[in-house]
Amino acid sequence: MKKLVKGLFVAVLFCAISAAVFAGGEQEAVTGVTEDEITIGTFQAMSGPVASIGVPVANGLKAYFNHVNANGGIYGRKINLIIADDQFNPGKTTVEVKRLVESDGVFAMVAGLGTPGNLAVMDYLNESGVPFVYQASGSSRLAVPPKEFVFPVQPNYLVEGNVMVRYLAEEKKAKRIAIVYRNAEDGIEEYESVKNAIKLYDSKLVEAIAIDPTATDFATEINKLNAAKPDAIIVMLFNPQTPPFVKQAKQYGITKPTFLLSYPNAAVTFMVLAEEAAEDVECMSWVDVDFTDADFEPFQIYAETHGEGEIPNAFAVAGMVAAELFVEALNVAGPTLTRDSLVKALESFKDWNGALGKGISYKTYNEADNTCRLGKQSMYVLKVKEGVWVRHADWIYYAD
Amino acid sequence: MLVLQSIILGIPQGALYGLMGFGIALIFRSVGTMNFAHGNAGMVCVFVAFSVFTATGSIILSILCGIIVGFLLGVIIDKALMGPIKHLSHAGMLMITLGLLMIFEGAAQLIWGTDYQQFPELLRGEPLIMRLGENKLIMPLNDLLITAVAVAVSIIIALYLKYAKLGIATRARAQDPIGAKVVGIDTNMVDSLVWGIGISISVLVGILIAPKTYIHPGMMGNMQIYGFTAGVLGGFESLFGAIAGGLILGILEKLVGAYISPDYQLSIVLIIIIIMLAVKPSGLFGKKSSGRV
Amino acid sequence: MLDIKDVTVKFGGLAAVKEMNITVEKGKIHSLIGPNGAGKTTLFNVITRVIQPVSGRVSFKGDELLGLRAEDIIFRGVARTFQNLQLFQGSNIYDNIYSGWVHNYTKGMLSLAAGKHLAFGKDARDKIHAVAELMQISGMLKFYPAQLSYGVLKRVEIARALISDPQLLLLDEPAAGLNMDETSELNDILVKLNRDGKTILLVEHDMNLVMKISDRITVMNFGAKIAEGNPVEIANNREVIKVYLGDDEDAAS
Amino acid sequence: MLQVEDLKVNYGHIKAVKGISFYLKKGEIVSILGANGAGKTSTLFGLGGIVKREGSVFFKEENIPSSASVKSAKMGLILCPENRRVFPELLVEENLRMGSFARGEFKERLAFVYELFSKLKERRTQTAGSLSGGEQQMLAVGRSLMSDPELLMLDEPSLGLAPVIVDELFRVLVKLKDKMTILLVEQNALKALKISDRAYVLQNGNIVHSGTSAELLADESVKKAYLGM
Amino acid sequence: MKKFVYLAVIGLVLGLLFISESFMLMIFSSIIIFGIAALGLNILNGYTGQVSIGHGAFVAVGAYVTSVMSMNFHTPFILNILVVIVCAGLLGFLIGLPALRLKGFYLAIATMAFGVAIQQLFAAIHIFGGHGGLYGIPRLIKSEFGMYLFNLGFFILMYFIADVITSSPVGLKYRMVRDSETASKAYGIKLSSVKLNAFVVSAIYGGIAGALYAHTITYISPADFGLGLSINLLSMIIIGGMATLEGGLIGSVIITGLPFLFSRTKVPMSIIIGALIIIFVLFFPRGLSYGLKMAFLKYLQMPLVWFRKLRARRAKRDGDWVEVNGKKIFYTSRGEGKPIVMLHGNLGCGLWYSRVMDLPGYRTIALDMVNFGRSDRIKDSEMSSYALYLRGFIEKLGFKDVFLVAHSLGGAVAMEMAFDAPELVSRLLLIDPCPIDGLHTPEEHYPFLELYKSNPRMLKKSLLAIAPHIGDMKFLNSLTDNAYLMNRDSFIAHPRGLDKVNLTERAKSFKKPVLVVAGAEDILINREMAEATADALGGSVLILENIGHSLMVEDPDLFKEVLLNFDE
Repeated sequence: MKKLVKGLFVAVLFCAISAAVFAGGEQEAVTGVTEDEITIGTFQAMSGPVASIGVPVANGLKAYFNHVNANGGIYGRKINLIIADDQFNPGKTTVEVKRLVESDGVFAMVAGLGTPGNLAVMDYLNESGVPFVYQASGSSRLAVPPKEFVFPVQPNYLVEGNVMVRYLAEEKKAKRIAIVYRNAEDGIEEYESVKNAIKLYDSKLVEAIAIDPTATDFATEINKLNAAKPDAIIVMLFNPQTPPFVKQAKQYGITKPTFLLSYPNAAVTFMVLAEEAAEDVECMSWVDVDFTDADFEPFQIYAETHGEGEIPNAFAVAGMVAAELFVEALNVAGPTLTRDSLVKALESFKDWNGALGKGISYKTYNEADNTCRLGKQSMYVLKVKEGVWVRHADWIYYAD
Repeated sequence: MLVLQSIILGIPQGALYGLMGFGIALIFRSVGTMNFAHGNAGMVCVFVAFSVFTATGSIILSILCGIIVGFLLGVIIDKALMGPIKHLSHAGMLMITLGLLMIFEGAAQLIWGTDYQQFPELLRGEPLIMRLGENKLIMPLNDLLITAVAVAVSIIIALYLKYAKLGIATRARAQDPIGAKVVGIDTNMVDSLVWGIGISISVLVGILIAPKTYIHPGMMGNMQIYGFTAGVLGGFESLFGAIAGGLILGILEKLVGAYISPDYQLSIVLIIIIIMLAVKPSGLFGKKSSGRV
Repeated sequence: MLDIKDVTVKFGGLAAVKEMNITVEKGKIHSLIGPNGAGKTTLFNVITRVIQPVSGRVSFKGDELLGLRAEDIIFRGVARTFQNLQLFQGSNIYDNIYSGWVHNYTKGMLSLAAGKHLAFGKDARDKIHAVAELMQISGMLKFYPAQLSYGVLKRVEIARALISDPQLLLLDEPAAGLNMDETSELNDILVKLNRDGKTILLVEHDMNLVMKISDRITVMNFGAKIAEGNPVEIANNREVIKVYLGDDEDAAS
Repeated sequence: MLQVEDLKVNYGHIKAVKGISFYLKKGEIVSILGANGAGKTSTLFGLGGIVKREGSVFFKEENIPSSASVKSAKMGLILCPENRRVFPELLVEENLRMGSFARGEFKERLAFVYELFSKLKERRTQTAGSLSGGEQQMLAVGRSLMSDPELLMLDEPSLGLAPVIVDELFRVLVKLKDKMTILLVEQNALKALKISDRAYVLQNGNIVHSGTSAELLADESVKKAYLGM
Repeated sequence: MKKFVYLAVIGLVLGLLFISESFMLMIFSSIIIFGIAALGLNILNGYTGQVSIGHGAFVAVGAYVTSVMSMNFHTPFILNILVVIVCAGLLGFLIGLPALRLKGFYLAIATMAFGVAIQQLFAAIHIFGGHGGLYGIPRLIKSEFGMYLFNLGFFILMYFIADVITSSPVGLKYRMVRDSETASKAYGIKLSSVKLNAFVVSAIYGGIAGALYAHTITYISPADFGLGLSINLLSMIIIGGMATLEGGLIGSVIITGLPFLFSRTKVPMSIIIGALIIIFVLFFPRGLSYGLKMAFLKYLQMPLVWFRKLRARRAKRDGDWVEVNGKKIFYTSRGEGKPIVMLHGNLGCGLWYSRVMDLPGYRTIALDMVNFGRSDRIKDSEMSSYALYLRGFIEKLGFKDVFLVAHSLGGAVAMEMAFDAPELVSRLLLIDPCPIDGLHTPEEHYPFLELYKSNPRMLKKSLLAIAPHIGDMKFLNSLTDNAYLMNRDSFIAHPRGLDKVNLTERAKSFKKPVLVVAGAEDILINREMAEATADALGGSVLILENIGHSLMVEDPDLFKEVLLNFDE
């Protein structure tokens, strides 16, 4: 009996080892690309506290790719998008991205959401040679130092901080500037950038307050802010925190200074949550979209998938920008698609303008050139007028 | 000045912590279960209130619905889950409530999603501003309302427990369950009632903070931790200890935020609980260190 | 062997035990009886160091016990059982008996790496089997307390107390909850233990048992000793009868 | 008034009451005697619905199910439990008010109880926990009387009381005799027998003797049950 | 020791199976890592009974300490892990101190507060990366497979250590503290030192898990170690099984592994885990590990049972069938002369006498009673029914004055028949028979008897226990095979039936010679029982040293000698 068990055991072990050895044997010509399909992946917080961003980004991606597929795909290939839910938990992102690359065999990654998750997987993707186009994150570490297969699009927070100060100092003539920022990597990055940029001007940073990313009550912080008497306040907070912050600040009597929000807040959600406190608040933006124009073509594309009259919010638009850019790159890469040809195609972009994304450039990869993977470097300003975002100032560029 | 303003800011916040702790202490004292699902039970009902609000547009109706559903939820928890396990160990009850905590969170995610939902403030308008020379002290109207409601609710429940027949019966049941049975008090009914009231209070707290935190599945997480802290600080043995504990906590928190750093607010508060528990588990206002442990 | 001198215990101002004096002699079975609330268990708890008396002295073989903590008592050769079974429900009978011996393992965690516990366990095994044999529970060592009858569990308790080979055995109502047969078995066991040289202090309500096996009986009421003597003396003591049956004179009138 | 058949009470492994039957007629005082651990308290707990029991209990010709403490209290089957079990942090008057929770007109009964135990009236704004042992026992009895019991079950009312107070308590019991039926569990056997009509002797969960008080007083077996001789 | 080899081998095979899909290895690694943390929590919560819902803090400490050290100072892992052990242990000690005074809910609140406070502190301190956490933590081993093996190795080591601790006197002290503090004190246990010990050990487990986590996932943030993780760890041991070593790992498979199954659907995990916790606490408080063990004992060996049955049926046995009341009875007959009929005991068959069949001058007949061996099944399992069939059997074969030999349960049948029809019996040799007034089996043994039905290993062991000197294991094996031919219902029915036997009255009229033989080492029938039976029958007793319950299989020659002596 014992012998039998042992024998069986050895047999199983043998099978297992041979399976392991031969499993990787057969390789496709190009991973994720067949005659009629291109498989790509993305990771989004489809559940959990950040799902309010992840779900619209995914919706934007889906809408655009559906549209492309409905119109015959790209060189006859349909795009198959796999969305992995990482709940904004980088531990999960790592596993999910590995699963996409190794198990699902995706050709490329598009539009991963979140600074932590993107930072956690960028090196892995780069080393695996999987093109990673568009990160929904403003961290400068995605672009600097450059990574051959990682293509950021959004302006990073270094850029934003700089642009914000330039705008406030030059256009608004603000002398006393305050900043409140998320006490996290992204917030600190922007704070450092603001601190450096302000030296270029005749203005002063009168107060800098770090805010716990989980806080819901800002009374103490506002109290301090009030004491500093600023002319303008840079608010580097994200969705669940920005509206109550602005609301409470106004309640506590800070009505005069300009509130200038970071670009992730440029969405209708802000207006809905902040209600009348939203009025006159300004916000950075990098996607040039008039949300009141329902006939705008990308909105039509969005409505095809999500129903008549549905208008994408800023996050959905971000998803669509990513998809737009990626599809364009596929088109440029031509019918014989490889990862290298995709990279080449992207590197050929010079101040490219799509329907949504504008002014996007890359250069040929050179590890010494910190500007070869920068994507976009200019922004403009929106302002709330009677409950809608209205374009308020024109493109502003990074100031050295 | 900062001290005064911090204290003024701390009061409404503390009143909510106190109310939360009051609900937890009420259930714990009367029934003997420390309810770790207290916050999330309230959260689910706040979502219900929110749904009613979006459907009807009436704030009063939605709040009423939320509180009534909260009461029913409390009764259901008692009848369906706590009833069969009253004989179980404390660890068993603890785990059941932890399980509930997760189920409520998941259910809210499933039904209402993870978006932040807006719930209107009950009182709007210019905040109260007091000028003291150069400086001014500010108290928003809604915070004023929060404080008033918290105080009113505690007083109402205090009166109920002191004078109503069922209220006295609730206290009697807490002090001697067998004594309560022999005089013909339906202890099961009293337990359900206590659960109902307890959860209703949690719903009320949820509705009061909703304008600040917005409605979402994690809205009551920290609130519950503060509720426990308030209870520990004031002593679970006395209901009003919880209210006082909450107020102390609220003010302390704002002072820490103002003078040390907002980053350390929660940690310091929590370390206070541990020290408090180690040094005087009966709390600042508890009479004796024994009792239900 | 055990001397209790002028022990007074108060609970919130109320005296539960008043100036008690008891001397338990070596090799005897000494019983402590009295109605509910007489203070027997309180006195018991004083000896086992659960309660600190207000005044008085408790000495065992000349050593003062009152300075010790409850967990030190066993090291002095005093072992006890509990009225309402304090067995370790999550351990089998073997381990339950073992737990009466395990306090002798005082080495630290690192000794485990050196395997010191193995030899200890081996020694313990022989003791456990010997005690189990004595208490006639050898066949039950693998069972858990919840699987066994109350009578067996009572014997397990005594086995656990016996394994450390104590000089004084404190038994708290060993017969409570037993049926007639089990009580008579218990009777035999106690007599045998006593014959083997164990001194026993017994708190018990079952008067049949007490009268049969005790060498000496102390009767308590309202925290004080009201009588002491051998079983025959006690059975005929007017005070005792009054305590147990009520006011005799009243009844006669 | 009360008919009990084959009453059994178990606590897990332990069989506390092993199938006893007895009855009470209206207006009687009946004692249940026995040594500690004989199953007296368990019997009363079983009757009062505090613990689960087997066997049938008929009170006023109506079957009382197991664990129906509310129902039995409403019907007037009232237990005054061992160790007083008053509510220590409630005032004396609140304790009494709880006594009339299930039945009984509060004001009317309050007057009755205060008349019976004038001490309680003096102490009515004190918490029950601050009373002395004897006063607490009076409060416990008083609380039971608040519900206008038809059958009052008293569990060791003399426990831990000084003899003078015991005498006083028993005088009150005699006074109550014409108003209600009483089932008395007592350790003080001779005293109990003196005021009761009949008695049952419990030993190890079984009834070993029963009879009128006079018979039992003359019988040596009671002594044996207590002293084991 | 076997356990650890199995664990290693199963782990290795699983790893090899998924070697090409490194994300699966990563999931396995996570499962193993949280398994270590849960194992530690189980030492504290399961074994020592101290609730903790702040255990995530220790994992955090391990993760942060090793990350900061290796990222900033490039220290080797071995040094890191030592520092982690010290830090986590110290922290465990610190929270253990206030916890000494707390129990139940208060302890839960204190540990929860502790867990959240530590998490918040890490988030607030800049060197730990704030809320964003740390990333780019160096991997110890480049390949995912290597990292998995590393984690597996650690798990097995930690499992082994936990095994040593929990089965040592220290582990016993843990359990004592958990089950009764009063009794622990009375038996010399210093509660505070035992509790602190458990806190420290458990914290170290958490710390080590955290260190492995950091180097495996390479990214950590305070959010990973919050209340959620603490509750998850608790869920693992509840679902897996409290106070079991394997419980944590089993729980981790579900709590850590399951979410990856659902990551592409919209079902929130918390609802599933929450429901699982409640279901397990209410209905399966002993957890999955117990369930799996029972399933293993009950069902997994069923094929072996069928195999054994088949083998028993196929085995060659010479013999004949006789039909009695429509039921066929199988018997083996040997030799010629004076007839001896031999009856086997419970779980037996004629084969038990196969070593003693050769008796010159006698015709030995060993039968399989109905319900046993190759004979037919009947509906009930009563001794009286067996006696009726036995009588029919003897009459069918046309014997009168039979020499009846009976073993154990067969003894009850033989007596029953002999009292019914004394004319058929000349003398009675009873080998360790069922006592004249029945054999009581304690109620607690029945669940085990139930298990014998489907667990050949346990059955074999118990047969060995009643025939300790059998010597020949092959013979024991075939006896075990044949035991499974017995009616399945009889496994339980026989002990119940033997309990009811009472033949004392009827024995009085029996006048034939009787010898009761009993082994001194018999664990079922002791000397007193044998003597009582002999007394009731007016026979004599023979107690044999160095013999257990079954003389004829333990010492065949002695059996023959006894038999021949008795017949003279």
